[in-house]
This record gives sequence, C-alpha cells and structure tokens, in this order.
Amino acid sequence: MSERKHISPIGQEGLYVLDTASWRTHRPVMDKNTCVECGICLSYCPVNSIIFNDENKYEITYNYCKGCGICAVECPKKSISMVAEGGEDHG
Amino acid sequence: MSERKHISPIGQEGLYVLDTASWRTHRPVMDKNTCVECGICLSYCPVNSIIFNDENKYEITYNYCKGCGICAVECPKKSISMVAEGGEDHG
Amino acid sequence: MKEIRLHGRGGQGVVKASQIVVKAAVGAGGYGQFIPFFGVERKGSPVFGFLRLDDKAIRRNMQVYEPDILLIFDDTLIELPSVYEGLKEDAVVIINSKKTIQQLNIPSQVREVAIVDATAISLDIFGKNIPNTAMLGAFAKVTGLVDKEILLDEIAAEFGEKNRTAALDGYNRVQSTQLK
Amino acid sequence: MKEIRLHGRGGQGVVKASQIVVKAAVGAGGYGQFIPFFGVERKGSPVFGFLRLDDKAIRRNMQVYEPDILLIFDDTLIELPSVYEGLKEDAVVIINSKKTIQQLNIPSQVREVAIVDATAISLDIFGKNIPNTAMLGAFAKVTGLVDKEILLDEIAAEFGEKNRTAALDGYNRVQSTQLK
Amino acid sequence: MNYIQTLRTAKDVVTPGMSACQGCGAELILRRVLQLAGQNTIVCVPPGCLGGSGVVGWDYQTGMEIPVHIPLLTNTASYLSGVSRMYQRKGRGDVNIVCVAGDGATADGGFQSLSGAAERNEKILYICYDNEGYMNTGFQRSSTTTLGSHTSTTPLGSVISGKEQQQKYLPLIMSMHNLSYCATASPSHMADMVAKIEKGLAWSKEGFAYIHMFSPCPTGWLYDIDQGIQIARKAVQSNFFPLWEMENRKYRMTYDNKKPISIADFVKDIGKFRDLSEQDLAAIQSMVDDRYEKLKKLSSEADCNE
Amino acid sequence: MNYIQTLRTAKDVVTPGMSACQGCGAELILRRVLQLAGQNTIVCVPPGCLGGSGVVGWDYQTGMEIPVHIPLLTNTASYLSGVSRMYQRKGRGDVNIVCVAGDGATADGGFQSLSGAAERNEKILYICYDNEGYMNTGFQRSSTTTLGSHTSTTPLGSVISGKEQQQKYLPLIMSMHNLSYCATASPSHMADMVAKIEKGLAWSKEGFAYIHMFSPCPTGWLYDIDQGIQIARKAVQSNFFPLWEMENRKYRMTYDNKKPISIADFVKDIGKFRDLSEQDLAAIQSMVDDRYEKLKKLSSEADCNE
Amino acid sequence: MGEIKAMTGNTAAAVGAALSRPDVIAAYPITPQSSVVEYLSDLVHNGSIASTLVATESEHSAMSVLQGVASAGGRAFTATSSQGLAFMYEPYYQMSTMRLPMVMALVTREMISPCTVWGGQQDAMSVRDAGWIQLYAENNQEIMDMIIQGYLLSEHKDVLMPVNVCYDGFYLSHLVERVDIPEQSKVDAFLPAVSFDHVVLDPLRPMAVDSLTSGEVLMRYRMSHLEAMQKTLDVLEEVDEKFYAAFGRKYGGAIEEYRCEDAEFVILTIGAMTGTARDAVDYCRDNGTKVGLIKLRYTRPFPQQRLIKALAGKKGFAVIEKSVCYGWNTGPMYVETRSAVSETLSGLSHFSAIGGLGGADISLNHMISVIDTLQASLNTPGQKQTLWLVKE
Amino acid sequence: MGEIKAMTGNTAAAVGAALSRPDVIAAYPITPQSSVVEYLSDLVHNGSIASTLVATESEHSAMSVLQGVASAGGRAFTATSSQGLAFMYEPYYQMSTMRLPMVMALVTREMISPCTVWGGQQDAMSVRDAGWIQLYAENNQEIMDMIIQGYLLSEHKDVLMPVNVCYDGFYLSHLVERVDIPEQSKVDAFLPAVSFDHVVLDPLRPMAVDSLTSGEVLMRYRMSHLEAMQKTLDVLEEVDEKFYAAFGRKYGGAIEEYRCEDAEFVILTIGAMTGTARDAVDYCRDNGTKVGLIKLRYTRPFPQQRLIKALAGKKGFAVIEKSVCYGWNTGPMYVETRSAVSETLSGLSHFSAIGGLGGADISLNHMISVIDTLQASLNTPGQKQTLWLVKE
Ligand SMILES: Cc1ncc(C[n+]2csc(CCOP(=O)(O)OP(=O)(O)O)c2C)c(N)n1
Ligand SMILES: Cc1ncc(C[n+]2csc(CCOP(=O)(O)OP(=O)(O)O)c2C)c(N)n1
Ligand code: SF4
Ligand code: SF4
Ligand code: SF4
Ligand code: SF4
Ligand code: SF4
Ligand code: SF4
Ligand SMILES: [Mg+2]
Ligand SMILES: [Mg+2]
Repeated sequence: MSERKHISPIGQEGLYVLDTASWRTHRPVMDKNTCVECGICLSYCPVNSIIFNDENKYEITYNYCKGCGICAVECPKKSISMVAEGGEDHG
Repeated sequence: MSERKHISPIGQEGLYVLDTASWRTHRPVMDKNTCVECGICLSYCPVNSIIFNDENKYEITYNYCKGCGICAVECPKKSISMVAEGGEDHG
Repeated sequence: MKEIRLHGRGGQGVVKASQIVVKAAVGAGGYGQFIPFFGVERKGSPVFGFLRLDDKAIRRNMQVYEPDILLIFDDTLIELPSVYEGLKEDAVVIINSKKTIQQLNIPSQVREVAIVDATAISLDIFGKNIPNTAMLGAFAKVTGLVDKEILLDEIAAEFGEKNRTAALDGYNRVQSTQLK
Repeated sequence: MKEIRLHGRGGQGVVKASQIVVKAAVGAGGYGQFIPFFGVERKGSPVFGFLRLDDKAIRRNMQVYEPDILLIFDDTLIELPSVYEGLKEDAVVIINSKKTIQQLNIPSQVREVAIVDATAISLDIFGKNIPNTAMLGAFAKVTGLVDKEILLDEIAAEFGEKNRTAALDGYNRVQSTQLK
Repeated sequence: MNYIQTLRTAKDVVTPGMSACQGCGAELILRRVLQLAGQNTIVCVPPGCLGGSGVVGWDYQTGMEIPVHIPLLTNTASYLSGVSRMYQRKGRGDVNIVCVAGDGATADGGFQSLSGAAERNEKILYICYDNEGYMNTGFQRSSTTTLGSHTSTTPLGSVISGKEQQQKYLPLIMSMHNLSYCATASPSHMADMVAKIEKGLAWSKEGFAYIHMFSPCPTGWLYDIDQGIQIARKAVQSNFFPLWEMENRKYRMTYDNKKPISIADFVKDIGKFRDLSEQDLAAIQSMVDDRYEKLKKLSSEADCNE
Repeated sequence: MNYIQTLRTAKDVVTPGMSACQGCGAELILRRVLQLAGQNTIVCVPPGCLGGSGVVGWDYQTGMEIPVHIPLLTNTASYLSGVSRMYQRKGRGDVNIVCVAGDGATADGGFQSLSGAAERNEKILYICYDNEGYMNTGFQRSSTTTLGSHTSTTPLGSVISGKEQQQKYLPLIMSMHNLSYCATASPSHMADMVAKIEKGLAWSKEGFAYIHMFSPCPTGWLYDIDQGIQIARKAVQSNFFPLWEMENRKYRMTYDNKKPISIADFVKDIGKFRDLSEQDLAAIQSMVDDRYEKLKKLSSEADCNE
Repeated sequence: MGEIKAMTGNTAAAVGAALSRPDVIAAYPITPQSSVVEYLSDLVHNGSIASTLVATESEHSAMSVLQGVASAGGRAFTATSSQGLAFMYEPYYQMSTMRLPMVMALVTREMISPCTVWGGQQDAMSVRDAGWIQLYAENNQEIMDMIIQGYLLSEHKDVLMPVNVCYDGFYLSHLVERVDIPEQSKVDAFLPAVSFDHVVLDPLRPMAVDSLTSGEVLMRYRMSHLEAMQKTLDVLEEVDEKFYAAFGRKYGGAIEEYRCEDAEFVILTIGAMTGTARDAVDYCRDNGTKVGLIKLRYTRPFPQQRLIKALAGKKGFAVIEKSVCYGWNTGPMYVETRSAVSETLSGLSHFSAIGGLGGADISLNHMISVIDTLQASLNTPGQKQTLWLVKE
Repeated sequence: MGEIKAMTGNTAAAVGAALSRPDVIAAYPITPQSSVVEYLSDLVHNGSIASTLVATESEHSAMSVLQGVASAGGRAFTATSSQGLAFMYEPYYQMSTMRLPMVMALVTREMISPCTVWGGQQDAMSVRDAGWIQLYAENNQEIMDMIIQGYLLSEHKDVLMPVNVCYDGFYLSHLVERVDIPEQSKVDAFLPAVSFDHVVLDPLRPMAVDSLTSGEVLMRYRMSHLEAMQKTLDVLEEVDEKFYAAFGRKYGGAIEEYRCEDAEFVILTIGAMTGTARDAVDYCRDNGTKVGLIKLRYTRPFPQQRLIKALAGKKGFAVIEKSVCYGWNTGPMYVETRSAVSETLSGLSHFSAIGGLGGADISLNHMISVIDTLQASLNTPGQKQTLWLVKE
C-alpha cells in the first residue's frame, strides 16, 4: 500500500466485482424448444445475465445471475423455469 | 444595558420606527372636491398613510408617507396631486 | 469473559441471533455484548460479528481478535483466511455443515468441534435457509454459556414458536467432537 | 494624515463621493482610504463614512473618532449628537447648507467653517438633490487635499460632464469663514 | 363588506416607518397580508428587502405588534412548520402561521424547505412576494428573473446581455405539490388579492396554502416610483402574470383575459428590460403564451379530448 | 433496430456483480441507462441503493468501466452542472453527462440542487429511479412514498398506520421547470423506456433532460422477487404511474390507457400496502384520477374551452 | 433500579428521548443513526408516546423545524450523523446562538471523502465551535442517561443551550448490551415540563425574535453565551449529582478519572474507546505500569480546570482521538488539552494518537501501544510524533 | 509595477480572480461579498475574461458546481460569507477531503444570531477544521496578491487543497485604497494553466472518484492530507518568494513579524486589524514600550514552529481576535497559540482579546489598551482574563 499516493480517493485498479451467483437458490433454465427468440427475457434481466450469443441465440449465463426469476415470469412462452440449485454448486 | 440579560436576541422594548416622512420630495394632496370617496388610494398606499377618518372620509396622513405618488396615479378621479415639499419642513 | 466471533452471510440472521444471545444472557442476570460488523454488501456477502459474554460488566468496545469460540453459519466461509484467524488455544468451533471434521480444515488450536446441519433443520421447518435459530440451539448445548430455557423463550418471543423448534432441533442434533 | 468624517443621508452619494476622493488622491500618486459605514436603512437614513488622506501608506483600519475635517451633506443631520463628536482642535467643517454659521451650532474646536448650498447647485443642474459632486468641489477648494483637475476628471469619468459643472460650482461657491 | 371596507378597518400591525423604498410593492403586500391576518398571527420574514427593512426590529426594539422572526434565507417553511406543529399541540390552531418571503427565499435558497413543508401539508400560509431578484443584496438575478433582464449579476454586456434563462414559474410548480390552496395575486387587482389572502388564511388551517404575488420594485427594475401598480396591472393584462387559483385541486382563472396586451407593451417602461433583444422578447412572449395555455387547460372543466 | 436489438448489442459498462437485491428494479434501470449512454459518458450515482451497491467501487477498485462518482445526497445536479460546464468549455459537448439518482436524492435532499440546475437548463440527463423511499438506509418514507405505505418511519401502528401524506409527484413538478425534455418511464414498458432514454440523451445536449422511472423494490415493498415487472406493469395500467413525455414544451401521453385497472388491483400483492384503509385507498384512487386528468388536459392539443 | 434490557445504543438513545417526553421529533435518516428515529416512529404510531413526528426532506429542515418548535416553547429532539450534521450546519449554528434548548443524539461518523458510512468522531469535532454543548457517552447506559440529563442541562436557566449527546457510530449505535431503564415516573420528577420562556413566539406576548443587531450589542450576546458555557461546567456537575440522587448512577461530570490518583502518567479517551482503554489500563497496571485514564466526557465546554487538576504532577499524557485536526497533524482535543495545561506542560511528555477513523477498530493492543509508547518517552519531555493506530 | 488604482477589497478580489483565469465562477450573493461576483459578471458579460459564470440557486450548489468543475480538471473560483459558508458546509468540507484545488474569497462576517450582516471572523474560524488552507489578508493589495498566490499554492503537487483567502467584511470588502495591479502576462507566467490530474472525470481515462473506502485505507488518506497540510508550511513560503521575484512584493509566509526582534512582548493580530495594530505598536514604541506585533497570516496550516521561534524569549503575548471560541471563553486562535507555545509558556503572561464582532470597530485605543494591559501584567505570569474590546 505504501507506494500508493492517497491524495484523492480514486479507484482505477480494476473492476470491483461481487460473486452474486452465490446468492441464487434457484437457477433459471431456458427451454430451447419452446423459446421463440423474442429477447424479452434479455430486456428484463436486471443483471444482464441473459446474452445474445455468437450463435444468435438468447442464452442465460450463470456467473452473476442472482436467480430472481423475473425472466421466467416475463417470458411470454413460459420457456424459462426456475430450478432449485443443487448441493454446493453455485453456478 | 447592564441589567439586560442578553440571552436570546429579542426585541420587545417598543416599536422600531423610522422617520420615512423625511424621504419625501413631493407630498400627495387630496382634492376633497373631486374625490368620490372610493377608497382606491387607500387600498394602494404601500405605507398605509391614507386613512378612513372619524368623519368617514379618506384622508392622507403625512407622518410616514414616503411620497411615492402611487395614490395620485391610481386615483380614478385624479383627485390627488403631488406637490413639491417646500423648504425644510418634512411633513 | 468469553469472546465469540460469528461468521455468516447476509440474510442468515447472524445479527439477530447474536442479539438474542445477549438478551438471554442479560435476562439471566449476566452481561453480554454484541458488535455487528457492517460492510457494504447486501444479501449473500460474508458478514461477521463479535459477541462477548461475562458475569461482570464488559467494558472493551472493539472487535474480537482472539476468539474463544467461533460460530460459523455457512461452511463455504472457511475458505476465507479471516475465519479461523486468531483462534485462542483450546478454542471451540461450532459450524453449520454437512461435512466431516476432516473436510473442515480445523486449525490445531481447536479443542472441540461441533457440527450441526442447521441449514437442513431450517429448510425442514421454514422451507428456506435461515439457520440462525438452529445455530443458537447448538451454541447453547455446546458452550453452556446461556440458559437453554431463557434462550428458547427469547427466540420464541422474537421469531415465533417455529423457531423454538428449530433451536431445539439444533440443540439436540449438534454433534460435538473433542480434539484434545 | 488627514482624517475626515462624512455625514449624509442614503441617496446623497456619500460613498461614491468619497471613493472619488480616494481615486483622485491615488491618481496623484498619494494615498487615500475610505471606509463606508453600513447601516441597515435605505434611502434617507443617516449614513457616514471615514476618509483618510496621506502621502504615505495608510495602515489603520478603523473608524475615524477624531476627525480633522467634517464633510456634512445635509444640515438637518447636525441635530444628531454624533455628528460633531470627537472633532479635533482646529478642525474644519464643510457643510451643505443655506443656513448661517450661527444657526449651525458649530462647536468651539472648529477653526474654519465652509458653507456651500450644494443642494441648490444640484437641483439647478440635475433637478434633484444629489449634492455629492458639488460637495467635492467645495472640499477640494477648502482643504487643498486633492488636486482640483484630477478630481474634476475623476468626477467627469465616473458621473459625466454635468457633474464636473456641479463640482466646479461647489468649488466656486463655497464660503469659508475662519473662526480662530 | 367589500375589500376596501375590509382594508380601511383592518389594523396595520407593522411599524408605520419601515425602510422599504418609496413605492415598493413588497411593503404594500406585507401590510395587506398582515392587516388581514391580524393580531392573532405569528409571522416570519426571511432575509430580503422586507426582512432588512426594519420590520423585525433593531437591537432591543421590535418592528411589529405581532410576534415576528427572521428565519434563515434557506428555511422559512420548515421553521414555520415547527411553530405550526407546536400550535396544533397547544390546541391553538386558530393562530395564523404566516410568512412573507421574497422570491430568493422561496424559489431558490429556501425552495427545498418549502417543497418539503408543502409535501407534509403543514398548516401555514406562505406568501411569496416576487420582485424577480435578490433586491436586498443589490439586485442580482434569481431563478424567477425574466429572460433578458438586466441585473447586477446579469448585466448588459457586449457578449452576454441580461439573464440567459427563462424565469422559473413557481406558482405552477407549487400547485403540483398537492397543496391545500395555491394562487397568484397582483397588487393591481386588490379585490382579488384581498379575497385570496382571506382564502389563504382560511385554508392554512387545513394545510399548506401558497400565494405567489407580483411585487413591483422601482429600485431594482428601474421605473418611476409612482408606476408600480400600473406595471403590475400590465403584467396581468399581458398574461405575463396571469391570475388564477387552485382550491380543492381545481384550477380556476380569476381574471379572464379576453384581449391580452403584448409583452412588448408590458416591458416597455421598465428599465431592466431596456435593450431587450427581439429574440428575447419573442421568447418571453412565447413562454407566456405557452404558460397561459397550460393554465387554461388545467382550469378547463371538461375532459376535452376524449 | 428495435429496442431488443439495441439492448442486445449495447455493452454493459457496470460491474457484472453488484450488490443490489435479487430482482431489483433499480439495477435494471441503471444498466439500461448506461448501456444506452455508452462509453463516452460520465455518470454520478448519489448515495442510495445503487450508490451503495458497489458500482462506484471499493477501496482502490472501480465499479464501472466509465468515470463514475458518488456525489452528495444533496448536490447531484449541481455537481454535474460543473462537470457539464467544463465539458462545454473543452469543446467536448458530445460526452454524456448523466446521473442515476434515487427519489430521496432527487425529490428530497437534492431537490433544490435539481431545481436550480433545471432552471439553468444545464446540459445533463437526470434519471430518477423512484422506489418510493430511502431504501439504502432501511426503507424509510420519502416524499414520493404513496399515502398509507408502511415504511420504517411510517410503520403500521395502532394510532397512525402508514404514511399520512400523498406522494409528491415529481415528474409534473419538474415538467413545470422549462426543461428541454421531461418524461416518465417504467421498466415494464421497455421499448418506451429505451426510446425515452435515447431521447433524453439527445436532449441533454441541448439542455436539462429529466426522466422519472418507476423502480420496483422487492425488499422494501415486500413482494416476491420475480414480480417486479408485473408490478410495474400494473402501476402503468392502473394510471398509478402514467407514461408521458414533454418535448418542445408539448406534453404527450405515450401510453394511452383506455381501460385502467383499479388502484386496489395495483396494490394488492404489495406488502407495504397491507392493511391499507378503505379511506386511504379511495384517497389514492382519487389522487391518481386527478393526476391523470391533469395530464390528459396538458397533453390535449386544442384549446378546448375557449 | 428500573427495568433491565439488552439493547443497541440507538435504542437506548430513542428510549432516553421517549422518557424525556419531547413535544416534537424531527429527523432525517442516515447511517448509523436511522434506527433511533425508526424506534421513535414506532412509539408514536402506536400511541406509546404523545410526541409529534415530523419527517422532513432533509436534515437542514429537521433542525429548522425544531428551531420553530423550541421558539414556540416546545421540547425538541433529533438525531443525525456526519453528512446530515454537515447539511444542517446553518440552522445548527443558529440553534445555539438563539440559545434554544434541545437535545440531539449525534451518532458520530467519519466525514466523506473518501466515501464512508462508518464510525469516527470527525463530524462532531469539526463543528465543535458552533456554540453547542457537546458530550460523549461511553456505553449504552450512558447514552440513555445523558439524553435525560441533557434536557435538564439544556433547559437550565443558567445554561439555555442545545446539547449534543455524541456516541460512536456502530461501536455503540449498533452494539447490544444491557441497560437499566429509568422509570417514567422518576424521569418525570427529575425532568419537569418545559419552562424556558426567554424566547416565545406567541401572539399573547408579541416580541421580535432576532431583530437586526449592532455590533456592540451583539458582543453582549456573545459574552453572555460564553459565560453561560463556563457556568455550564458547574451546572453539569449539579445535574449529574441530581441524577445520581434520582437513579443511583453518576458519571463524574465533565471528566471521569480512572486509576489516576497514583498514576505516573495518563491517557485521555473520548467515547466508546474508553471501555477498551480501561481494560488496557488494568492490564498495564497488573504489569506494574502506573498509568491512569481520563475520560473526556464534555468537550464543550472544555473542562480546562479539571484537566489541570487531573494532570497535576503527572509526567506525561496522550490524547487518543477518532478525528484529526487538519491544521495541526494531531487530533483536535490534543491541541486543546495541551493548551489547557500549557502552564505546566514543560517537562511533560505527550502526544496525539489517532485511530478509529472511518470505522477502523481501536483495539486493546492499540491502547497498550499508546501506554507503552508514552511510558518509553517519559524521560524525554516534549511532544512526540503523532501515533496513528493503524492495523499492524 | 503594474497599474495603480484605488479600489475596494471586493474589487481587488475580483481582479485577482480574473487575472488567475478561472474556468468557472459560481457564486451566490450575500452581504458583504456580493460585489465580487457582480464585478466578475461584468467582465464575463463584456467578454473581458473567458470564464464561465454559473449563477446558482444557493451556496450549497455553488460549491457543488465548482466541485464538478475541479474534478473535471478546471480552475474554480467563488466567494462567500457567513451564512453562505454555513449553507455550503457539506460540499465545502468534501472539497478539501477530495483534495480539489480552488480559491474562495471568504469575506468574513459575523454569524447569526443575533441577526447581523456585518464583519467579524467567526464564519471562517468556525469551519477551520474542514481541511482547507485558510489565510487572512490585511489590506486590498494583499487580497489581490493572495488570490493569485492562492491558486499556485492550491494546485501545487505537494499541496492539492482548496484555499480560503479570508478578508474582513466591510473593513476591507468595502474599503477603498490603492492597489498595484499585476500585469496579466506576468500573472500568466507566475501561474501556469491547470495541470493537476490526480482526479479527472474523463471517459478517456475512466476512474471511480470516491469509491467506498474501508477505515484502514481511509486513514491513509487522512494521513496524507495532514502531511500535505504540514508540507504546505514550506510551499507557501516558496510561493511567497516566487511571487516576490515576479512582482516585487512579499508577505513573509505564514506569519509576519513587525518590530519583534527586540520586543519584550507581542500582540498577535489577524486580518485588517493588523494595520491599526501597527500604528498602535509604533505609538507605544515611541512612548518607550518594547512591544512587537505578529500578524497571523495563515491559520490553516497553523504555523506552530514559526510562532515558537517568534515568541521565544518574549515575556508575554495577547491574541486579538474577531471571533469567539464558545467552549473556552476566549478566542480560538488564543487557544491554539497557547497550545503551540505551550512548552515554553510557563512564566509568560498572556490573554485573549476579543473585539470587532458583528461589525464593531477595533480602534487604535483598543489596540493600545491591549498593549497596556499586557505590559501591566508582565510581572505576574499566567493567563489573564479575556479582554473584550467594547465601546468605552
Ligand atoms: C444562505 C444565505 N445566502 C445568502 C444570503 C444573503 N441574502 C440575504 S437577502 C438575499 C436576497 C433575498 O432575495 P429575495 O428573497 O428575493 O428577497 P428580496 O431581497 O428580493 O426582497 C440574500 C441573497 C443569506 N442571508 N443567506
Ligand atoms: C445529507 C445526507 N443525509 C442523509 C444521508 C443518508 N442517506 C444515504 S442514502 C439515503 C437514501 C437515499 O434514498 P434514495 O435516493 O431514494 O435512494 P434509495 O436508497 O432508495 O435507492 C440516505 C438518506 C446522506 N448520505 N446524506
Ligand atoms: S423471453 Fe422466452 S421466448 Fe423470448 S427469448 Fe427469452 S426465453 Fe425465449
Ligand atoms: S433469474 Fe433474474 S438475474 Fe437470473 S437471468 Fe433471470 S432475470 Fe436475470
Ligand atoms: S404618496 Fe405614496 S406613501 Fe404617500 S400617501 Fe400616496 S401612496 Fe401613500
Ligand atoms: S382614489 Fe381618489 S377618488 Fe378615490 S378616495 Fe382616493 S382620492 Fe378619493
Ligand atoms: S429594492 Fe425593490 S423590493 Fe426592495 S425595498 Fe426597494 S423597491 Fe422594495
Ligand atoms: S432495497 Fe430495493 S431498491 Fe434497494 S437494492 Fe434492494 S430491491 Fe433494489
Ligand atoms: Mg426578490
Ligand atoms: Mg428511493
């Protein structure tokens, strides 16, 4: 810490990231079969955990998804279901 | 001053009054003949120098009248005229 | 004076639990003190707190650096170096876990480890993981530092009768192992 | 150092006049200082100010208690006890008045009284009673403390040419009487 | 009793000699408000021309025959909230809790305090006398100063001339605060003003009542001292200062202006508008028209376009 | 490009792991606003749930990939005014100067600063996420909290139950400030929200742009964490949170609500409204109807009753 | 003895306030103060107390509302911290110069920047020259007791000044421990209803409050304020004695001395850290070190005479503070303590110790290190370098 | 030598600011400061300077705007007084803890209540512990010069703190006297364009400004702030020397000693009263009294070492102040001076003198009375009663 100058309090040594995936008790799982690729889930995900992937598909990522279930509620096709997180694996 | 307590700054030793009559360069003079007793001048005088006197007449008082001339301008009958203050007599 | 450090995650009721312990201690005519550590994060982040129990007034007003007892609400926390830090010789560790002692990396100073699956108890009773009252039961059993009945009454008064059951379950189901 | 106290009424231009004197003094390479006294009232209330002139830097920063010169912009003010207060021995009084010396209650220390009807001059020239520039002219004449031409130029620059005339009138029409 | 009868019998509780300038609109407003409020009143006059004119007192003397306090420029409404709450507690809700505050104390420095008190619906009558500037400190611009006005902080200059922003129209802003009563008033329309002060006093027993008053200022605006009422009248006639009120959530125009005069006509004898650019004039006119239209819409009865 | 296409390509500049609660409406708002603003942006997030959620950083780390500052609760708009003025001076008016501020920072503690910046027409996009309370400090009432809501300072009690005042409806108040752009938006109506953010960014190059956003809060309002968008939708459908905008001084409803649902319907699954009295419910309904009527009038084209 | 309960410092403050029967409570939430007013809100909403609650839009307004309350003759209560205190600074200052009584719980916290929400005493120290009485509590019992004492002191006819009861954010505000709650009836006897009437806004007794005042007259008000502050040094001891008579607890007045009689040198502490320091003193005493402790309870008025007496004959002292004095490279109370005892300072060894800023912990080890450092320096009199109590 | 003109202190401040080429000027009017910004408004509206003017709705916002300006790399100027300072206290404090450079003309004025608009130094003194550099000017020349010096100091890489140039309301703000105006080109050479970049809000260099900070880290920032403040004691002397080289005037750094060398005792003064004190010293010297004068120019940082040196061997001192320290029954700088020289205080005679509050005058007679009182007390060392400089 001693080389740091401590003049004004600024943060520029990388991004401060919390492991929010560990909060999840349930994880959203997308049913590719019924999904109509409307993107509504992406638009409502507060965490931006749903992406439009390289294969031009909507996909749920689990690194930060907090498991709120909003995507599941909002999917017009009910293609997302919330599944209890098993054991110790937190995403 | 020494018997005063000087706790909170309060004023209750009489009214603070400025001699605003001395500001006047012109004084309003009411022409009783043309006046129709409408009271408009009273309603507009910022100093409340126009009173409704014991004889039920509107009357200009000069103790504090600042000589703004608003009464003269607003009188619908032009019954008030502004007369230059003479000499050293300030009302 | 016994110095106890609590480790848990936001949402597990660490603060409330500790307050209950102090209340129980005070209710029994003793002295207790609890200082929560306030970080910035919400739900899920590691939280900790400092608990002291004594039969005379507690004066020091500071964190616990060398705990006599550790109360760990979530066994994933043992990966943090800070959790086992500073433990006194002959310390007692009470932990919510399904794991075995071997899996828990218990440091050498520890005299006694008590394991209780408070999460299971809590899921059973409330349908969600709020292991605090079960942990309190275990704490009462293992340390004997608070009067069981007074504690149960405080718990019931604060959280309702279901929690009395959870605490009792914790009391009954905790498994203690002497290491020394 | 000459210490001068000015007395006037709000609206008569006491402050501006004094500033001009300081400017004229500074313009001539000398030193001057003016401190206005700020009361709460607006138009018509007594105002005063403190003027110092010297040929070296003026350091004191305070009111004038014992003036060498009094400059009175309104002769109704002499009724206030504060006006003649503290006058030095051999003081000079310059006053805007139509009155005679006898009517002015001049105190005994005063060496010289100069009377000028600055109000009349001002009414003549501007149609209203702003006696300040005429007073300045009188001041220059009576005291010789500021250079007349520099003063007139400053006045003209600040207030316009009409005021130069007023000042000149003041200069020419002031009547000085030596009492000692 | 018509308004003149009311006024001629209502006792003036303010010192007869106060130092507001000759022809000051604010002095007129203060006296009218307190005449109508009467002796059973506590009044605050924050820093500003009125607060600085001797009506609070000097040293050990007072400037009024009723309790008066000069609060901070920034807290009139909250200070009075405290006073009002105490009078509710004392069972003396009949006491009028009033302030007469400038536009600076109201729309600028004390605006947050005002907005908060309005939201809490405190039992207060809040009168703002709007002379469009900080007159007491030397005629600087305030947020209510009209576009293009010359003030001591928005002087006539070769690069920028006058104020660059439109005025903040506080009465509409306040009327959006769930007030009990909200109105505008002009001293030129004295009957209307008297009626509104009376209503405001009555409503202040229920909750927050706000009246925004046009307050002509000869010294700061640079016009002849006898012209204040004339100017106020033109302000109303040009829709620069429309008269309206909101009572029971309903808006009502209290002066129906069939044939408005132009803003050019309104500004022409006012010194602070000398050298108003064509552009500024047009912008003010358009703002005024727009505002008037808004008010008309708000005060319309029917749901018109459904 | 429709709004979903826009969103799926717009980079998220906020740390992926921030500590806002599960299902937090404010997190959604923050990410959407900054995705659309992009890298050429300076953002302020005042104290509040977002400011406290790690997006400003911790010790030596930052919470965003763009410059971010946490100003005071009381000065967001003025702080940003200074930043904005400097960027004008630098000839870099293209930089977005944005804040995402809670209702407390906006309508209460920082309201005066906001009102001042709006009056000065500072080139800023000001986003308020309104979760109707001071959530960060423990769910206390704010001025935007709805009547009857239970909060930690307006608890359910035997003498007083819930908040005693109607909510302060900030968007209308702000729209009366001569803004460049003013709008309301709800995350439930995402296409509308995206369009408004884009407009707001564009308008912020001309002057002050303000968007008031409905921000559901499961933790403070007490509803299930997956219900946020549903609740937001009902807020719009019940006219509790009407969608509208004001552009070029013209008001426009952006969601024409032909058949509003009732307020009773809106409040029913929200814990903070449990035990709402009949009276409170009626009062809210009436306030909402009144407000909607006002908005309709303001957005009507014709001068209807002349 | 009243009821005994375990509670946080914030609850203790709220209970103390409730027992004092304030007319109006106005406040604005801020960490770590918020639960004080939440607790009181519960009491009001449940009708348990008859106070009026005003939830303002900011601290500036909270203090202003209470100024209105006090000048209409009411008893006022609020609580705040750091930024809240800073934002109310203008009416805060005026509250004292209007000589209006009230009690404010000041839950002390560090000032930003850097952004922080944690403890420290910087907020209170930075505004110590605003004319308020400021005192610091060591534990939750003292918080509750001092709020009650605070009203008696504040409303005392020779005092008439607002009182800050300061206590450490988190380290007391959120700390749970046992507290003996005074009985309401006894509190009522101890603390009679409001009787001050030097300022009253009342149409039945019209007066101008705060008329414009000339400098010479203003000086009289300042003199009287300063005199009352000095007088407070006596009154606060009286109040403490009275409290003792009523409730059986007393705190020693402006300072408390702990094991000082035969001490060779002493440490000075403020607020919650004192408890830890007591343990440290006992520990060092056990090891033969003749150290004593002075707990600075009141910082305004500054108890100069009592400090002179307490430090007489000592060889050194250190002042431990949770705040800095930017202009001095020491803590502020170090500067003032040194000034207080300056007549007899020469020959003493002394220094400023600073710790606990922004929520940092002051540990037993820190306390012992202060004692050790001081002891080691006793034979070389003079000021020693400021000791920063950082993590080892 | 530049152009010589007679002007008020406020004009001098405005000219000094204009010469420093600020990017943004934001301010709110208050007596007696208003004409500073009016003058600058004229310059901006006439295109004489290229600064941006922001007329805010309050001082709180004025300071906040400037905080935004400085954190976007701009040079900022404002001016205020008393209540304005109080109302901006929250961002004022943060300006220093963010270590953002700027200069503020603080036209000192008494604090209300009682209601007053006149001079005094209470406003500045009451906020002296908010982390700003504070210095006081004696006359209009010094006002102008110190604003220019202030920027160089404030932006110095070892300083990086905002600077208050304080001067007496009315007694300087409205006093007209001659001032030698530095040439713009010379000022430009003396004061280069802004170069600080420790904080920059810029998308080209993203950083978090004011991330939430733990206590241990926060302590580092405070340490560094205090160290910079101490370092400032050297830098300010350097800046003064540099200024001398450029403009031929210097002020002696943190304090100025006047006829002290052979003085038996000294008086300490702050701001405009110093001029009167000089006359008083000369007068008393002429009468054979060996009195000297110390002008306290910087109060933050407090020049402890220089005072120790200056007071060495003296038999007594009095500190004359236009403000009170409520907790002490003396002036605040008396408390601190006494603390500063405490090692050698014993044997000295000393007291606090208070005058000039709320616009009251401090006269030559007052100054002489301080000198006489001090001289009379020299043979009885120790603190003497506070001397109130009221009207006889
Ligand atoms: C916090 C604060 N800032 C500035 C001032 C100085 N001040 C006193 S009165 C005033 C102007 C008030 O303007 P307004 O309310 O419109 O009243 P007016 O003078 O126009 O009557 C100002 C800025 C103050 N008293 N307090
Ligand atoms: C002057 C001041 N007072 C109080 C606070 C404490 N505080 C921090 S966040 C906050 C609540 C903000 O509420 P809001 O803006 O609605 O954001 P939310 O927490 O709801 O997201 C408060 C009161 C503060 N930071 N500054
Ligand atoms: S909302 Fe449903 S249907 Fe649409 S993309 Fe997501 S999962 Fe597929
Ligand atoms: S559960 Fe919530 S956080 Fe996870 S992907 Fe769905 S909406 Fe996003
Ligand atoms: S001149 Fe003015 S003050 Fe005098 S009576 Fe007429 S209106 Fe009143
Ligand atoms: S306004 Fe004219 S007509 Fe009417 S009462 Fe007055 S003087 Fe008479
Ligand atoms: S300046 Fe204007 S508002 Fe102030 S007293 Fe004079 S006329 Fe009235
Ligand atoms: S409390 Fe509400 S607003 Fe705050 S983070 Fe949680 S859900 Fe979001
Ligand atoms: Mg005004
Ligand atoms: Mg909120």
